[in-house]
Amino acid sequence: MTDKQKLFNSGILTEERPGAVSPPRDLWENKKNGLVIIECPQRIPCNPCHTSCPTGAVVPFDDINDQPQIDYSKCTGCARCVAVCPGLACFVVDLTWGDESRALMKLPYEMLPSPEEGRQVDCLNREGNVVAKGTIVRVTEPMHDKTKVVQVEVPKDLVMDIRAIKVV
Amino acid sequence: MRETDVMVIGGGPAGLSAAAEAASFGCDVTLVESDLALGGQLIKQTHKFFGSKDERAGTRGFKISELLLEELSGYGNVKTYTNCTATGYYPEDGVVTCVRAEDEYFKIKPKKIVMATGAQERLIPFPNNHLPGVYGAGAVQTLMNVYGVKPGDKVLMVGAGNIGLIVSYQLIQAGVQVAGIVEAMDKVGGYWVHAAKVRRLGVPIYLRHTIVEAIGEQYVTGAVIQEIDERFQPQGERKSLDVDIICMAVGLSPTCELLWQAGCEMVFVPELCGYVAQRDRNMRTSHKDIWVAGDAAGIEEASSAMVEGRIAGVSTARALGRGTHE
Amino acid sequence: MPHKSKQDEIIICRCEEVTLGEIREWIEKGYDTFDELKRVLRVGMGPCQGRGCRDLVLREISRISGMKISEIPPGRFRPPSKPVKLGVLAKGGDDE
Amino acid sequence: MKLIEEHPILDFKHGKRVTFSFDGRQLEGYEGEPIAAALHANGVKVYRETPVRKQPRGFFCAIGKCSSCFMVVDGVPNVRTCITPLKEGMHVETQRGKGVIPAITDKGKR
Repeated sequence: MTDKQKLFNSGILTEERPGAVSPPRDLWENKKNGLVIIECPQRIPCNPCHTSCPTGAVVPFDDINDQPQIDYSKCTGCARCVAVCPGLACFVVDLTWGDESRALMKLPYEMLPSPEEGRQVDCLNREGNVVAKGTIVRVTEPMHDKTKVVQVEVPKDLVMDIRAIKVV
Repeated sequence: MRETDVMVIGGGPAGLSAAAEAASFGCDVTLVESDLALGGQLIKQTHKFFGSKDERAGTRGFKISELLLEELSGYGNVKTYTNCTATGYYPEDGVVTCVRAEDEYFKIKPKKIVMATGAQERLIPFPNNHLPGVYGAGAVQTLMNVYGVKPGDKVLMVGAGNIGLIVSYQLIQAGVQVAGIVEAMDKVGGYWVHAAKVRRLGVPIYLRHTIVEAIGEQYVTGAVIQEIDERFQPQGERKSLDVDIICMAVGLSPTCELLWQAGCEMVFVPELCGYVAQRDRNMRTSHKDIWVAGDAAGIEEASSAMVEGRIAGVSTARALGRGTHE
Repeated sequence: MPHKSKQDEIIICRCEEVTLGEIREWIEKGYDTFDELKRVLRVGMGPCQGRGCRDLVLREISRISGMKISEIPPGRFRPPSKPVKLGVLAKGGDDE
Repeated sequence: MKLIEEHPILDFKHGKRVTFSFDGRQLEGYEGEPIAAALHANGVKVYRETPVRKQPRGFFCAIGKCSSCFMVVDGVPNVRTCITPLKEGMHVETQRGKGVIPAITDKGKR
């Protein structure tokens, strides 16, 4: 077994996999409010990302085990899927945020301490290593069920690495 | 002697669903639950369920339990007893004996029975596995998610199936550090997304590793883990972890004593994690008055337990000639 | 093995305190069903009625004898499946 | 006490605070919650000592199925403390060995 496979087998996305979807770069660069990234590389019986999507951007599933497919022309970056996904596998990235070097990520958060606007956070990669500091811009609770969607300003070149935050 | 149309043994997702369904057809239902609260394992589940909307996907387990109890409270023909264990089934006269708390004993003669007795935690053999601090994953969930008690400060999780992964995440939510998860196989057994959730919080998952020893005199003060080879034999360097809880998530076995006592035909099905009652598509066992549902019918998930409970509930009502809603 | 190893001391039946070493010893003597081991070792006769140890014992029988787990008789189950105080039984059922 | 003060998802609604004794010590817990949970919150992990090997046993399954958490409660041995609710003034004792069954009286009747 290769090291990449080992990592993947323990829950770390190691390369392009079916079900790991990210937006086309040209559309993404100019899309205000951001577009969704989904990391759901396994067929499992689950579809709340589709049923909760208000614009139909998460296209209907033929089979409940299907992995989500995105019609990026319809995604508005609303982050409802981020809040509803039981596997916390959806993230929104807004590349139009701030200056050249910054971007805004909308990440699911179900931990303590409570996230507050303006607070500094550690940005964690898929292995839980701190890769940058970020600043909380806004906190919402789209489903009113205690799963928060935390909007964090992060270094733009790390949007494909950062997958969690730690409020410190 | 007490009598009832349908007796449901076990008040978890399967039992509550069966009771609601049978009651909806006008059957008089008696449900007994050994725990202090109804809801079974659902009341400990803080994570959101997978599945589709009909199966309440995206809803947390404990909320689903609240919804089931609300549904059940709408029926006047359901009696529930908590802290009440069904201790025996006597095939000669079809009587079930129950003990409520520790000192009230009663007999009941139901026309039909749904056995929704759930499952119990498995253990694996390793030195000192009897020490306090070696707990089943369900027990850890009970402490922290039902009673708000911190099970310990630092945990070793044994098993990276869905339960091990989900409970690790819940431990972090409760403010407990997870030192690592050991998994004997070369990949996580649970959903990949559950593994990703704990990995990105910095929890290591040691694949092809097992616990080889618990350390402690009166209770756990540490654990030793080691890599295993293809024949599951420990090899190489032993790694000591400074933990005060060892959480076992190595699988469940269906709880079937009453089914055995009743003389139901039992079959060994490895996929369902042990001996289970032979049953038809309506969840009826080889005994004409006994149905089975949920983990007692084979280890699956709460979502399937609820479906099986509904099927069993409808089927008992039918067998009593009440198969249609008026 | 000349001396008892840590493995031999592992508790399999938490109620009756039966160890892995004892179970292996009796299986090797030919006691290869759950009920036979129960008679000689009291394994599974404690208050939990084998809920915790039955799987482990069957697995051990299977490992040593080469039989599939499904081929090993899993033993008899008798009520009560939880300890009941004799006084409660003596008061006998309800009069409702 | 080892209680979870704050939780990101759950709100704990504890019952009335009551006092009980454990091996002569006065401890506090919440009425109606399992005795074992109250002990654990007080840092007590050993609930009984086995008859033969004198080994400690504690919590294990928490659903009344495994017998690991047996204790002597108000004089009665082999009580499954994981599913027995705590009451004000209860006398909880570490069970040593199999425990002595008390004489049959009507004391336990409700």
